[in-house]
Amino acid sequence: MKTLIAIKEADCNWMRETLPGTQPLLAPLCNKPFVEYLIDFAILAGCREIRLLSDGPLSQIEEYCGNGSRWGIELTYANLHPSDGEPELLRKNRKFCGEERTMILSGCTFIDYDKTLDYRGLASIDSGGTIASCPGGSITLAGPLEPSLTDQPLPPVGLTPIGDLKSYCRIAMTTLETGSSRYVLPGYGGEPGCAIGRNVTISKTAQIHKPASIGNNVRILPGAVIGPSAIIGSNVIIDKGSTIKESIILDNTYIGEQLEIEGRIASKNTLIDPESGVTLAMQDPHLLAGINGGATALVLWRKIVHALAAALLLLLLSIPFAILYPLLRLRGKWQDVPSIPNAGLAESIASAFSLDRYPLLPGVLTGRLAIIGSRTHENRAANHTGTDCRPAVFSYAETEAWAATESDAAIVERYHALHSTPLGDIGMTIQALINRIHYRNPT
Amino acid sequence: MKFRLDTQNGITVGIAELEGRLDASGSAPLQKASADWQTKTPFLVFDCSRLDFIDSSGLGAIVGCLRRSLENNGDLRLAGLTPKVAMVFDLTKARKLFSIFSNAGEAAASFGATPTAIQER
Amino acid sequence: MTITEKLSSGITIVELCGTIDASTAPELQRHQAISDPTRTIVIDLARLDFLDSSGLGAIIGAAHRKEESGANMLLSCMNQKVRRVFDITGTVRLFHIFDETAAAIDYATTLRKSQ
Amino acid sequence: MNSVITLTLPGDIRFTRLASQTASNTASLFTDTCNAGAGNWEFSHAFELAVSEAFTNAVNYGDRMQGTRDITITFTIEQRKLTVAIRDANAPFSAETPEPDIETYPERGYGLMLIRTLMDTVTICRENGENVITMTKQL
Repeated sequence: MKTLIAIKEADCNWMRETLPGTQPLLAPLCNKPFVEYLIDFAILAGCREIRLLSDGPLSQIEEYCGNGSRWGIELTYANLHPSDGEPELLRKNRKFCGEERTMILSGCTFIDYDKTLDYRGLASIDSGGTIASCPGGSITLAGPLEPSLTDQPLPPVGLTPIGDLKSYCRIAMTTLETGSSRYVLPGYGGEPGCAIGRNVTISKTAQIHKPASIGNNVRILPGAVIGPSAIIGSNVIIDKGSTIKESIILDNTYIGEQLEIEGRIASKNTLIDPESGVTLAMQDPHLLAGINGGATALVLWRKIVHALAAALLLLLLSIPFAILYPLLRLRGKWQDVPSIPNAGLAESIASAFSLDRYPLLPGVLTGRLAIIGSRTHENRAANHTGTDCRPAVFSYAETEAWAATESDAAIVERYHALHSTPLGDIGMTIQALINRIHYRNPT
Repeated sequence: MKFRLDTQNGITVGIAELEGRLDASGSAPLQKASADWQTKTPFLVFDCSRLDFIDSSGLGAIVGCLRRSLENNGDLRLAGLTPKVAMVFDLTKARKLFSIFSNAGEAAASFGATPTAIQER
Repeated sequence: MTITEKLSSGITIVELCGTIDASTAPELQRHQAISDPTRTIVIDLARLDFLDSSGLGAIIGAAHRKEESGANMLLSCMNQKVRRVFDITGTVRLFHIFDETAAAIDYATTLRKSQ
Repeated sequence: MNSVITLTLPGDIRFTRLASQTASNTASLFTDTCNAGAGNWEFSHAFELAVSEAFTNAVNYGDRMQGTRDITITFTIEQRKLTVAIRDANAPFSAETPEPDIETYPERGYGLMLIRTLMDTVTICRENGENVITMTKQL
């Protein structure tokens, strides 16, 4: 049996307003993209060839799902026309369907399946046409019957529409509560109702109440309370004393100190109330830093410490810089120092000492730059309008090996910009120097 | 920011109407004005029905006003929060610090109606 | 680029072969069956290796003119490279795309009957 | 292994294919040396398409002046990054061309949209009297 998974842009208009930039099929439901539930179900029904169809762009999904070898299936992609119904879908994909039984999963709907049950009976049931439907979607069978591979009676299949943010939230929460007994959910978890991803740091004084699902690269600080019913995405920081309850925190979000999030969706700097649809976008690059202002005495102290560190680095690196700068400049390779690994002795030394940043160091002495803070050497100024943005020679993101993408880096910078102490900054600078070497020489 | 004094309930209540956006740039004028209001009465009502946006610094300014009212044995009560503004109060647990009413009239009346409640605080 | 024309069940099938870019797109635009706004055609892309925005523009322009005069342009057998161009530009929504030329011809004949 | 490949072509639309094919081949050479697997057609197709678009743009802008000048394409191969720069000494080119209005499906204007989607970074500038479009993509 084969499967066509068809989703139209019109089915998920609600998502574009509240979760902008998210491909509907990749919308996370309990930290797992929606499309994976559909694929899992198709596999349970005995399909090994699946085609994803949409009238919108598919490249994002293609990049994520690839050719399907991850699931042991063959995955292909095709486009459909907004006006297409089931007969048109079958006709347009006639070569793919061949003379086989085809299951069409259409619309933005959630299938209530159970991974322990056998759905292969779908290939041989003679109901003809739609076997389940709900507003906005259906499961339809077409093509000739196939001999049954199982004696089990066909388990019931239910559909729940995902027509708005409210239903999206409810389904995510139901999935979380049902947990891994019915669905294949990501993350590690010794006990049901709790799944935790990779590279997750949880403070000893933080509390986690089941059910909860936590993604990758997550940091939960002292006194934070997670759950019950909390879905935390990847690259998330939950700061001191904050509470997350019956809420979804989407990827790349920083939750400030002492906040209480209950029955909400948080995504980057936006807070959404799924019940009323009210959205609130904070001006701060992170979701509220709490209500306490920073102390001004600290600012001066920080400037002094940073200037001293910069002076020390200027002094220490002056000799290698004086020798290598003219040499590399003449060979026209200066610009590339950070990106050439071991190209030659001179380049290696230059990159090991981070000489590419040397010309920026005097800026710290004049107070224009910080020694460590937000990145300056890349065109990211537009993202940093908040008060905690400190343009600097080195960036906090450079201290963390995982912060490879723009948004990861932004998260790390936001966190440290709020939490660093002047002396701690020195340690971070050293860490950044070391990490930059490892970064470039992965061996 | 409009400010008027209401003496209908036998107690002088200052009603301030906050408008537009209350962020880092809007919070300084509020703090300044509220110091002036405090000299007239410690019983204040902030009518937020025309306040579109508030962020952490705006919230800080309002909490500052509350603290001064409490120090002068008064109270600061809020009225007519729009959903977006209410969300910020929920999020930061600041809601617990304030008595919140649906409109300015009710908030002002509450001072007269429950004088004991004020004494308790 | 080579353009081959075939007739099947009274429907013209235009087979595009090779590459279409700015240097070959004008030739595509001038082609009789493609530029004729009243003729419903199927464009078979199975042997098209490369398409850029100049070629895409030529196809869209011809499709617009056919649509205005009540005719259609159906596409079939798009490979991954070509589909990517349609996908990124969001122009997939304009077309009926089939994975088999025969199915496209069937569809074209039913369209003609219904008119 | 920091290699630079330079190709200078007359500013004539007939050479578009030569430019884009060279881009495609350079990209496959690059992915091969990086052991990124032979199946990485996306990477070389991205370069083939982006260079085709950029070259066409350069020629078309040249056409508005009398006498189109040569177009120089430079590929820079770094460890996991391939950069291509296309320079021409023609009339200034405006990068501010609006994104096509998808609702009406225009016939022109998809070029920059494709380039921006396919490449990691794209910079368009005027340098020493030349239009330069620089595009990079990481593996």
